[in-house]
Amino acid sequence: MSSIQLADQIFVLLKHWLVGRVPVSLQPVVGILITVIPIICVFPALFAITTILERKGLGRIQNRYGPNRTGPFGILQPLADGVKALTKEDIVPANADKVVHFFAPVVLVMLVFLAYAVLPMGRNMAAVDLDCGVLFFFAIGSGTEVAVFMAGWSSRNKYALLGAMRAIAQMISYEIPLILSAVAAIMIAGTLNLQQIVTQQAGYSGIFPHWYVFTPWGFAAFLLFIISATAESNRSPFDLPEGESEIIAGYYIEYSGFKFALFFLGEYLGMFSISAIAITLFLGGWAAPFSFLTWVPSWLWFFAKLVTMILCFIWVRGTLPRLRQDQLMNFAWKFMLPMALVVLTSAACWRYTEGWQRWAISFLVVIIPYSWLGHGMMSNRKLEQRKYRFAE
Amino acid sequence: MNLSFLIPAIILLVGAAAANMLRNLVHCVLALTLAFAGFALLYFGLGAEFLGLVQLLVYVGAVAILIAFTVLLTGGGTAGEQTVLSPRWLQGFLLAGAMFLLLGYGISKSRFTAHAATSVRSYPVSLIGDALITSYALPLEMLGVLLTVATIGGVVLAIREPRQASQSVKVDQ
Amino acid sequence: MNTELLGVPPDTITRREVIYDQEGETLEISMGPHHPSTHGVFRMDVRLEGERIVRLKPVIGYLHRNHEKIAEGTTYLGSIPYTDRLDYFCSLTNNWAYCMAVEQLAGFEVPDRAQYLRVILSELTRLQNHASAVGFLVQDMGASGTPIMYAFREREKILDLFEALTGSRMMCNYMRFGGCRVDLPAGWIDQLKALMKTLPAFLEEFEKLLVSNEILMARTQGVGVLSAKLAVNAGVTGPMLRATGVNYDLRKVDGYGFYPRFEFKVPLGEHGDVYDRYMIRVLEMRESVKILNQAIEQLPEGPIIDPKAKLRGFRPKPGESYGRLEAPKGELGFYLISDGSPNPYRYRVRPPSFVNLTILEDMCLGANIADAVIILGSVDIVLGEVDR
Amino acid sequence: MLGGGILKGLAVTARNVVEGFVSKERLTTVQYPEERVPQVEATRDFPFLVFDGEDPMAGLRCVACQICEKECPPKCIYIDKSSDKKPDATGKPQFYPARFDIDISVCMSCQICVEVCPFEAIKMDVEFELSTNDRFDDLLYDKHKLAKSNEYYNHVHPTEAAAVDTKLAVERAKAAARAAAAAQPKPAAVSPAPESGAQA
Repeated sequence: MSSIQLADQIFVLLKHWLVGRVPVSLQPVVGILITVIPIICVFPALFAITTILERKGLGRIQNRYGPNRTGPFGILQPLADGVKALTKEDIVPANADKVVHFFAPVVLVMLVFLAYAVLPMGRNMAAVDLDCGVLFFFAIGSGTEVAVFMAGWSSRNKYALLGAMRAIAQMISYEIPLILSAVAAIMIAGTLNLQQIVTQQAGYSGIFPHWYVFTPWGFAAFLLFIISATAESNRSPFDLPEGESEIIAGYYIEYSGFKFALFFLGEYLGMFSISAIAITLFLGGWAAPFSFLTWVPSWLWFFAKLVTMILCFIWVRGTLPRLRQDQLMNFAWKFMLPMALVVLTSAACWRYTEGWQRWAISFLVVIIPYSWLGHGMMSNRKLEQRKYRFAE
Repeated sequence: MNLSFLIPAIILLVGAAAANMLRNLVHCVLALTLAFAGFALLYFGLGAEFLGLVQLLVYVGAVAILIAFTVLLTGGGTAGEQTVLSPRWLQGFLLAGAMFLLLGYGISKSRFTAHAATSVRSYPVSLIGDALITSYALPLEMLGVLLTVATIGGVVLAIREPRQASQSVKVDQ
Repeated sequence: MNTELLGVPPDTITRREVIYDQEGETLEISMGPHHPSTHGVFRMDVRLEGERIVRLKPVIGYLHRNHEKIAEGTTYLGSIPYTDRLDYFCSLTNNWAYCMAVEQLAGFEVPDRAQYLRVILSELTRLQNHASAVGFLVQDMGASGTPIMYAFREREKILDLFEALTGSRMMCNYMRFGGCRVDLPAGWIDQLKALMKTLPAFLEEFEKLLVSNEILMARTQGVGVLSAKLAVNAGVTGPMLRATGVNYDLRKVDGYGFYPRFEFKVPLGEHGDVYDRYMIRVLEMRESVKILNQAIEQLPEGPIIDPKAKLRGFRPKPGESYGRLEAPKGELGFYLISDGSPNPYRYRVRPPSFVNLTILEDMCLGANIADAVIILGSVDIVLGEVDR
Repeated sequence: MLGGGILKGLAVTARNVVEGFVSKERLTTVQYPEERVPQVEATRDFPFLVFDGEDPMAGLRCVACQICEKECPPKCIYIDKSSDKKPDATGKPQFYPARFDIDISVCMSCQICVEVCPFEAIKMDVEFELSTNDRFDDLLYDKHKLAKSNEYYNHVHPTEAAAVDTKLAVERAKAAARAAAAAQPKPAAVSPAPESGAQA
């Protein structure tokens, strides 16, 4: 085994070695623990890094420094935040449904962690190599709505209820284009297994990879997926459920201290996992972006892509204002859903044509409905940049 | 009886019992969600991954939320505590018992039972997919049409004449 | 105000009759006074059907500080610092309006240089007020602070100028009846010229960031529509009135100060929605830059205060006066009655934010709760002025 | 096309991020306790009392005329006039403030007191780090805490102080000349005035 392969498979080998050390009867349990523990350590750590990254990034976008007082360049800020969250008083409203109020963040974080079971974080690095991994991911993801409902309802707060209603309506609506745009990739890959979807994209023509995002349908599907993912993880510009300027914090308005931190964690972990799925489906998962870079360990590529996606989310958050509830719904049902179906058609065209024609056909199949729908959306409500008259 | 059956079964039973016996309707809905999840786990235990996941996606992700919203919108969430036994508990018990007997009879007569122990193996999803769009294409399409009709019906029921919001302000001179 | 001049029939009073939905289906929430986007301690009692507003009751008074009564017990000079605190974004225009009222009462002549300084400072005030108003408006739409930080970055430069001249960034307390307090310090004009060179680039960037943004257009166009008729009847002034298409700018109508000497245009809207109000402010900023450039060119030398003006122990002869000007938020007026004593007998402020706020419910009915927030933002209120 | 405006906005923010690293124009933040912006001459926050010479209490220019107390809009100045007279910096016997307190928790930094003072005795300070542990006693400044030297005044507001000094010197020279003229017939009353006038 070459050193490149060793670096690539180091975690897998380590796990095998460790499991081999224990008695046979304990091996399944130890194997599970060794797989699970890194996941529940690495991703919260990534969450901590992301909070500081987000605050720094937003700061830079807004011409500020961002937090820079705790530790060198403020890198200890997440630690300070964590200590603060842990030591804060845990306030439960007197009228709240205490049991449900307690379980809502627990259920959320539990479900979000479950989704990590199928993510391929490197070559041979998925906790469970499930045959229908994509489906598993979406099924678990849909469960988070229950947690949101629990939080919103149990707080007995009108803002919380409004936030929960918004969140659930939004999540259910955007789940459809999310899954449909994923179906395009699944259709081309011909499998629901995430590892296999990655291996299908891991080939190269020349130095360029066969990622689905570099095809017309794949690019459109990727954009649709990312937009839906943004909505699904309640990120700006779809952060209506917590719409700070309207309903203050939405469904977690009545949470404080560590429970609030759990919600925060759940939200970010949801964002990571859905970005990871987007990477897996369209950006070649752990595959290197150029053929001459394949010597870099696969898990490094995965995390590099993940961080890039997170940075894009931060960038978008720093730029865009928020949509309104009805516009959000209109966008989901009148634009995203038809476009997802169009992309599906385009992917089918790609599947059954050859050579340059497949590029042309699938491109046209995407772009014509897009411009038509986009124009329709703008002119329907007469949205335009206006000309103004001036009085002397 | 191994753990992989016992745990889902307990979850299922506890959830179902709680859904019946809790006194707050929203709690009942949450318990029902738990029961749905128990079902999904049972399917996993039987090796029917696909079915289990669909159960999760549809029942936990959509149906449970739908019921929760129905309860909320009809005021059940704030209607106060319900009594554990409804006035018509006897009819309910009779109906449930009859249903149980019927199902039990059906299962005991079924020819699947003989093979149940050996059939625990997972089917690849592609087989299910192939089956759905080849031999079961017509039922699938019919289901689709049925759902579409149901959706349209729901929309027709739910749609209201948009109330003239802007006209509710009268500007007199 | 001559309403026929504005092309609107002279109506008398507007009465409103709101049909409320059945109580059962609605949800009443109290937005504020501790709400992040009520721009201060302002409360809206909102009754919602779903997320649609069926009733909105503005509740004010949380910041009431008895301004008018205090001014009646204070000397004419001593009221000037209090006017700073009315609309604390635009202390200089407040100063000017008050001084204008006192000057009318006492018949002081303001020297040329002081007039120019007043125009310069008032246009700078307009620039920084509009920049931050637009930034806050987009902030209310949930833009996580980016536009407001850009606006504040430029606003800081203007505030630096204020500080260099008046000693304070916001509570300037600069104008006196009869002129201004101190003359320009050395290098101030150069600083201003340098700022005027960089400001258009900022306006450009701001427009690029937001004006063509589809989300912003979707959120603002057709939202919170205010008809010209209702606006005129309710006494709405400022950018809000001009967004409805009524050409009414006191700088043109009254021609107070030296405004007739400058060439500038008044941008007018058409639809009277939030987008128009937003754009009118953006366009007015460009016009302000134009006025400033002319004023810098023309600024004469000379005294800055009328030698007749007496600040301490000032007792105007009995009479009354009303001084008004086009503050960034609308018509700001000070009504004074003097009985010959050192204190005004009656002192009354006509605050633009307060008057503009009165039609909030009319604009919000039928809108989404998220719209109420941006409609409030587009009114551009400062609670210091609303509650006084 | 739908999405064009959004891309434009994204380009603007990206540009701001990049330029924030190279241009001071963009990233205007000043890291406060370590870095400070240069003091602006006209800045004002709370008033202080100017004294001439070495002894703060003896050299106070304030003669307890109580004009500022009356004119102060929020009425935050409390003055007790002395019952006796003491010679001021020019040696002329004057009343002096037995008590001169300013409640800076009430003061709104309007500098009306400075404008109305006929004796150039009260001026605006620039010191802004004034946090204390007691919001009542520690924020009520007495005359010992308020008294600051003319040198300090010259240091914080050089242009304004120079003008004030010139004006005072002219006035004092005039006063000295008048005193000298008045003193010609009665030389007994003159003694210390010319020296301390020259000192100032």
